[in-house]
Amino acid sequence: MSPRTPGADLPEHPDSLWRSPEPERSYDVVIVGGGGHGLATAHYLAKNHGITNVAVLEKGWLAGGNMARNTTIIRSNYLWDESSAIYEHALQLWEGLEEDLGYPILFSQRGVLNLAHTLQDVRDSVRRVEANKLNGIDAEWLEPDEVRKICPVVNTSTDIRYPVLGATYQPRAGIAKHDYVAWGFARRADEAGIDLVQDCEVTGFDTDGDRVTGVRTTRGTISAGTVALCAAGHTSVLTDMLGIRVPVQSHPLQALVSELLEPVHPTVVMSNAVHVYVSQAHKGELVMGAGVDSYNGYGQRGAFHVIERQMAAAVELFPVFARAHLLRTWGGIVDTTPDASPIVGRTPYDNVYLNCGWGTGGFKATPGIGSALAHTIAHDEPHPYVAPFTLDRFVTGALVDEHGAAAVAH
Amino acid sequence: MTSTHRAPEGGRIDRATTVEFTFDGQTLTGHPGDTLASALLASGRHRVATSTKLGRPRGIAAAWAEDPGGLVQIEEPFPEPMLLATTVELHDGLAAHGLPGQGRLADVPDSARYDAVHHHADVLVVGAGPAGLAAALTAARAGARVALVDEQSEAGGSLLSGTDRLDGVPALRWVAAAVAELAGHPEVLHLQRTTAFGSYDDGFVLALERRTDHLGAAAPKHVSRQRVWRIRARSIVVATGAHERPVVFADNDRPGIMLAGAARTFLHRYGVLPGRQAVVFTTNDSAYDAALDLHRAGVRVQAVVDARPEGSPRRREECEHAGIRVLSGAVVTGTQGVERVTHALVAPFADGEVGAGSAIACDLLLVSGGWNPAVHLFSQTRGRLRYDEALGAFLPGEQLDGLAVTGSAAGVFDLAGCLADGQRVAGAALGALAIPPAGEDRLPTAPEPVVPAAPLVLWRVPDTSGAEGSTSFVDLQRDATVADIARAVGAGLRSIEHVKRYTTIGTAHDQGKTSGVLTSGITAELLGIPVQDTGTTTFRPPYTPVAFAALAGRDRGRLFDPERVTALHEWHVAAGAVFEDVGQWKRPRYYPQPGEDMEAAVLRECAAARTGVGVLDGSTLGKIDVQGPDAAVLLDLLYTNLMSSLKVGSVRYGVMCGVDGMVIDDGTVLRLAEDRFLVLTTTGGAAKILDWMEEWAQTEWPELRVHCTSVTEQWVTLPVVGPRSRDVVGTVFPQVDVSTEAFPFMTWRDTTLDGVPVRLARISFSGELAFEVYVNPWYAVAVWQRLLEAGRSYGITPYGTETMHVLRAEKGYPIIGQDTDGTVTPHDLGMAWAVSKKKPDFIGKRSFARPANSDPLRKQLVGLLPVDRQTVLPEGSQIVEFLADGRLPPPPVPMLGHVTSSYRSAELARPFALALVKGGRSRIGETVHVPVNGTLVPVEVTGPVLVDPEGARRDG
Amino acid sequence: MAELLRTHPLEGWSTRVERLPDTVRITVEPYVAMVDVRLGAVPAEASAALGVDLPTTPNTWVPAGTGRAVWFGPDEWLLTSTTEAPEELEARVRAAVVPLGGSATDVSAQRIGLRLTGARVRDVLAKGCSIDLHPRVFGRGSSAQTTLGQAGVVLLALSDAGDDHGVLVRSSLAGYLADWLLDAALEFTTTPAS
Amino acid sequence: MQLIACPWCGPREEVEFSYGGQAHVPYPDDPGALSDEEWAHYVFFRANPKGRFAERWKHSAGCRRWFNAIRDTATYRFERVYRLDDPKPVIP
Repeated sequence: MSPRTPGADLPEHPDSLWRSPEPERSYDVVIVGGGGHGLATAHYLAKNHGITNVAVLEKGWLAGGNMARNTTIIRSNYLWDESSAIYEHALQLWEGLEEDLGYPILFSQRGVLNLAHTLQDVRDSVRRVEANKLNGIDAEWLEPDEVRKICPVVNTSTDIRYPVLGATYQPRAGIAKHDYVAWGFARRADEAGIDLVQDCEVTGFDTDGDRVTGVRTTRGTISAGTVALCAAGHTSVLTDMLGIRVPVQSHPLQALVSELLEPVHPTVVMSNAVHVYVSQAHKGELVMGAGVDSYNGYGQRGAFHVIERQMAAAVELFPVFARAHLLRTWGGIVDTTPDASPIVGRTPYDNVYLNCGWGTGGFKATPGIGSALAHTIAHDEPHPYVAPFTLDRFVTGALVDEHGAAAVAH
Repeated sequence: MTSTHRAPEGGRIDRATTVEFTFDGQTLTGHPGDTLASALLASGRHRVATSTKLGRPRGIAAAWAEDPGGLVQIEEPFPEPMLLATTVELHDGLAAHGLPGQGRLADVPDSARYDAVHHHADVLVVGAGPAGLAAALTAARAGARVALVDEQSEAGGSLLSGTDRLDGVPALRWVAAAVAELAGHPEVLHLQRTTAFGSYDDGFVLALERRTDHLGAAAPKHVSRQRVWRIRARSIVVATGAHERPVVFADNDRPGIMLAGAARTFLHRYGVLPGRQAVVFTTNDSAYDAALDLHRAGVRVQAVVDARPEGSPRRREECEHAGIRVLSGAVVTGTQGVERVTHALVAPFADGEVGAGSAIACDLLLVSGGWNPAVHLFSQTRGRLRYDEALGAFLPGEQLDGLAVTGSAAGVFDLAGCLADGQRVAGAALGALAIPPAGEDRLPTAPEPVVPAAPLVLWRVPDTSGAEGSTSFVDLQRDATVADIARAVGAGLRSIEHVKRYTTIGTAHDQGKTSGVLTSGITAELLGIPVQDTGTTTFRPPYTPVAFAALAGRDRGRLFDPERVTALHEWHVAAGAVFEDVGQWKRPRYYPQPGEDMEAAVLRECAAARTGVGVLDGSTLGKIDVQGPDAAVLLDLLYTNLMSSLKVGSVRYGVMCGVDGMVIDDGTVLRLAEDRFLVLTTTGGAAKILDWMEEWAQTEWPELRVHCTSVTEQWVTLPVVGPRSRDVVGTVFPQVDVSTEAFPFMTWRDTTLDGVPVRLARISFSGELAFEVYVNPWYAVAVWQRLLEAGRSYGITPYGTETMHVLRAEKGYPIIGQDTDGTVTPHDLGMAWAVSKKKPDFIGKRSFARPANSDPLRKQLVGLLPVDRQTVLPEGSQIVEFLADGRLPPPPVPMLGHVTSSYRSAELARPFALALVKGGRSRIGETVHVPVNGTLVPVEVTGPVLVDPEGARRDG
Repeated sequence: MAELLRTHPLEGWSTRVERLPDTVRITVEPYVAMVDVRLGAVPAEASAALGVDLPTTPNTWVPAGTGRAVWFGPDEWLLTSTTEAPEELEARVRAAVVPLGGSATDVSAQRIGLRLTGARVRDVLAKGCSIDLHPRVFGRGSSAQTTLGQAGVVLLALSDAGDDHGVLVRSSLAGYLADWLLDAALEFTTTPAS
Repeated sequence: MQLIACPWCGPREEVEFSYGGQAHVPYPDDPGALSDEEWAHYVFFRANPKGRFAERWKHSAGCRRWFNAIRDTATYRFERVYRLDDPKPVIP
């Protein structure tokens, strides 16, 4: 897998993508949410388990939520064993995904730098690198001069407010083109006979004891053998309909792009202390994001002061960005959990699976969670990769607390 | 090259002054008042750029921000990527070149200044065209606080591009008078060169003012180059005008093809003839003005091609009177020419069918497909748009509170209507704000409007070229065509968002200003559904691109994030301290003497504290004054241990947990009186813990009579540490009996120094005999110097945070946030003794009883001693089981925990570490391995307290 | 009794501040005693004991002896005095309010005062203060706890013309704020400092 | 950036405030009497509606007072702001 040159033009999409079928009245599996996770789950249900009597219900347009709004960073260098296992599983699938999907997803393993700016950042970074190495994940700690070699535009001078003290580096990490990924999964699922049903909002559920028997939608009631909820920021809207309590909060998260620029930024840089993350996408635009807005919000927009602060951080860390231009800003809805790890697995309903709480990790997990959730549905048994992420952990206290490693969010 | 295409007269340029600029390496001239685009056109140059994907020549196609063609890279005075030639004001020394698609960033930092200003207005008017000026005048005359912003270099809007008259004289005289009148109102802020680029909640509009760009090298360095105005308006009037829209046909992208209205702008505003031989292709009446004006200016107008079957009888008559041929029921089906259009291919058009055509020679092809109101700010404010079938455009579809759209942005296209509507909208805004209108609010009289012939909504001309739409460009910047939209629809896409992503239309520099509505129209046509159902993609801020640095403003360099310093900072700097960032604080990390590295300095500082006396600036510790009859009750609820039993005059260490039972902070508590405590927090925890205490006190237990006040900066805290600390403190504060008996450990005493109150506390974070000195920072320097003087004979040594850390780690005292990570309970830290069993409840208590808390494999704080007595384990290192063969098994390797703190100890004469280890306390005495740079370092697990475990030293 | 030397965080700034034009004058006002007062309600005896009617209108201040009483919250005020020592002020106020269920805390060194005068002061403040400082809205007697640049401040309107403002800032942030103000005022200086 | 009306200080910019999540979630009277599940719900589980939400805010950069608000999480519009000792308003 050779990294593509930034600036290369985008490959064409295929001439045929998916049908727009009328929903059937019954499916073996109904996936609620036609974003990356829902589409990937559909693909792997068909590919790995031969389950194709499946519908993916999308209230808007396919992959129009967070999948269309994220900053496309892919990495697996998480702190805890449970997290790094599922993200590394995903990363390995990413490495073969272009072939699997027959779609040019522009997966570019250009590496990710997580900068450290304080002594505690350094400790946290070394801790994570050492844990990654023992888990077989490519990771290294770089001194500032090595950071400069990989990304020369990073300001590594020592007289800035928060000098770069070093960075963790995962060479296999990178970016991909989000729409292409989603459409690749959608096309494969559609080819397998799975119905991708757009403009189909779930309005309620019919239940019978411990089972959900039907999914009520704006396009009629659909009965389902198994229901998988893959609604990301809108998860609570669905679980409220089912009367399931889930410790998820939905927050706005903004991102932005610049105009197309000649290649200046060969990798992905993330900084927690100065708070910005940046990559230069294939066409040449700088893609950036920052922290979540503090309040709950489903508005797919945030406050502009967050963008201004992010710009200050960008110019501080990358002085040459001063006259790059902000071209477009937008927002998504991230579903966050108390321990910054996802919730995947069983619910109080026997035939309903939950997949939510990915926070800022959803995109990079896409193939990993898709395959693990498909396995879970097919075998009616949580796949080992998702087993630690039960809803029950909040009761027992066995959290997978990625806040502690908070040097890396996103 | 001379200005071959400059009209002999007219335009708002300063013809008396000539400025020289460079484009694509060629030296050209123009005049102040020109844009780069107008100067290029005046030189006969249409072609500016080469398209990004297909490499096709592209030229200037509009006169302002909606131009999809003329992207340039600025090189001088400072490199700036991707601007539109139409919006770059000309100045001496400007150097630019056309862009093939990617801009180039400077490789040196930008030294220009940028800033932001908050502004408050009763009425903000965006756009100083006729409607906006009328609105601003009405509001200003009523005495309202008015802000008027306009993106052009001068006011007038569409009036700058035409020959309108008001009160029988040129309309620009009224503009000048209006501007002068506004300048006379003290409460009016009128900004030109200022683009309102984003509209947000509650009347918040962001506008970018380009303050010095037009001055070139003469721009003053101490004035910001660009300024972001953060305008909070009680009422907003959007008078942003409309963008002309092209009609799509084959080879519609050649240089020399331009929007009809733009040609008028170039003629009237800049005195430029954009061509010598023109064909005008239109679907509506407005383009006839361009044809007639150009004709009058000496351009040979070959034909007006009007797609409407009947055209416009009245306008036809005007043209025929002028000798201009009008072809009604005809369209332009294609063009010829490479570097520049040479022919327009014109054919009859009826019922959607194109007949046989002919070529008409031209070097300028003007196009008008109608007008799209600039509804960006309205839409950004989440106003709903409605599709107007007659105009073929999206218009504001609802009333918003506090934001009104007027003029052509609201679909009002005649001058009299714009003036009246601007006045009406401003009047309504004043009414809503309860500001009485002025008695006199006269507007000039515009000629009676003539009702235009109905426009034809035509998105594209059927492609008869054989290219099947592949040269019919919808988005010139993305090289996206009708064929691309057709492919997208053919691939199964139904949503306009999918079509946008498939084709990339609207994602380039212009964000779809001309292409967006075309795409909706063409997509709807291909899908056979109404345009209203297709809708538009979302209008996202910013309206036009904004430089990162402008948004960063002054929050750069020193001002990026505040530095907090203690009262002794200057002393530390003078003493050569190396600083550490702790949150926003600058703390001395160590004080190297000449020739010393950190290790040597820290070993020296540690030795001084353990064997003589050291002194630390501990002022950054958070301090909270907790007062009131129920102060002790609150502390009992928030600390894991009992604070109510603390005696006045005494000190107790305490731990706080979150409701989840995890440690969030620790520190000492001084009971100052029955109803008063001084709570000390960690440096990083100061703000967080005050918030925490206030949250509980206000929201949960408002009945408690207790108040918390930050006093972090009210007291400097100076720990004097070491066996000789008693001598030093006793010398400086002779009124205090510093003997162990009179002043026991964990007590405090008040005294004075030259009349200034001082508090002393027997608190030790090192295990040594130690006194903390608290004094008002006004006297910090004086007290610090007294301590140093008194300690000179004992070799008193100032030490920094690094030594503080070594000393505390040797005693096994954890640092919250370093030795904990939000997953650690007091029990994990070996502090069960600090968890009250008497109190019925405190924050976190219930969580201790959760199943995961009784897991024997929980990580616990222990000490580690590298067996080789040499290796300083890197902090963060992971710990694995002892591996007899000295080799790591293949991954995944189970991990036992990690090193949280690690230092070289002068006292122990060996390195040591603290670590969180699974079941750590049960492993004391075992050997485990730590991988360090590829080798496994054997380490012995010990208890966390490595120096003076019996605590013999604390009393000296 | 020997005087113990006093210093304040902006000792080193005087020469830079002196270069400012009359339109933006910055004066450091250090060593003012200040006490944070809490009192659930403001009974008449509190006013009598304190010698000032504590303002109950949010975001206002009133003169109080040689100092001021500034509204900080529905049950919180800042009392200042330019003549009393910090500990004297705290003791006096504590004696007055503790019997009424209140509390008082010496915060003299928590903040340092700056005074900004001149015709351009509002323009300087507007570069980092989001609240409306127009004299119609923020005339003499107005106060606000808000943010200036990235520093929390207390703003006091000292004139009706909007050309005289008091600014209280956390002592540790005084250097930042002084830097920020000088930078903000740069465009109003005729000969910009290097 | 929104204006939020502090019940005491009046409208101020959003950046002056900090967010406190769902309102009206009282600390349990006797945490020791709760099951692990009930306790977990108090500690970790908060409502997350799309639409009106009663939530807590603090005017951190101003008077430092907590207050409650009814805000629509879809539009972000504040419909009511009320003091902690006010009952939760009923909005038709």
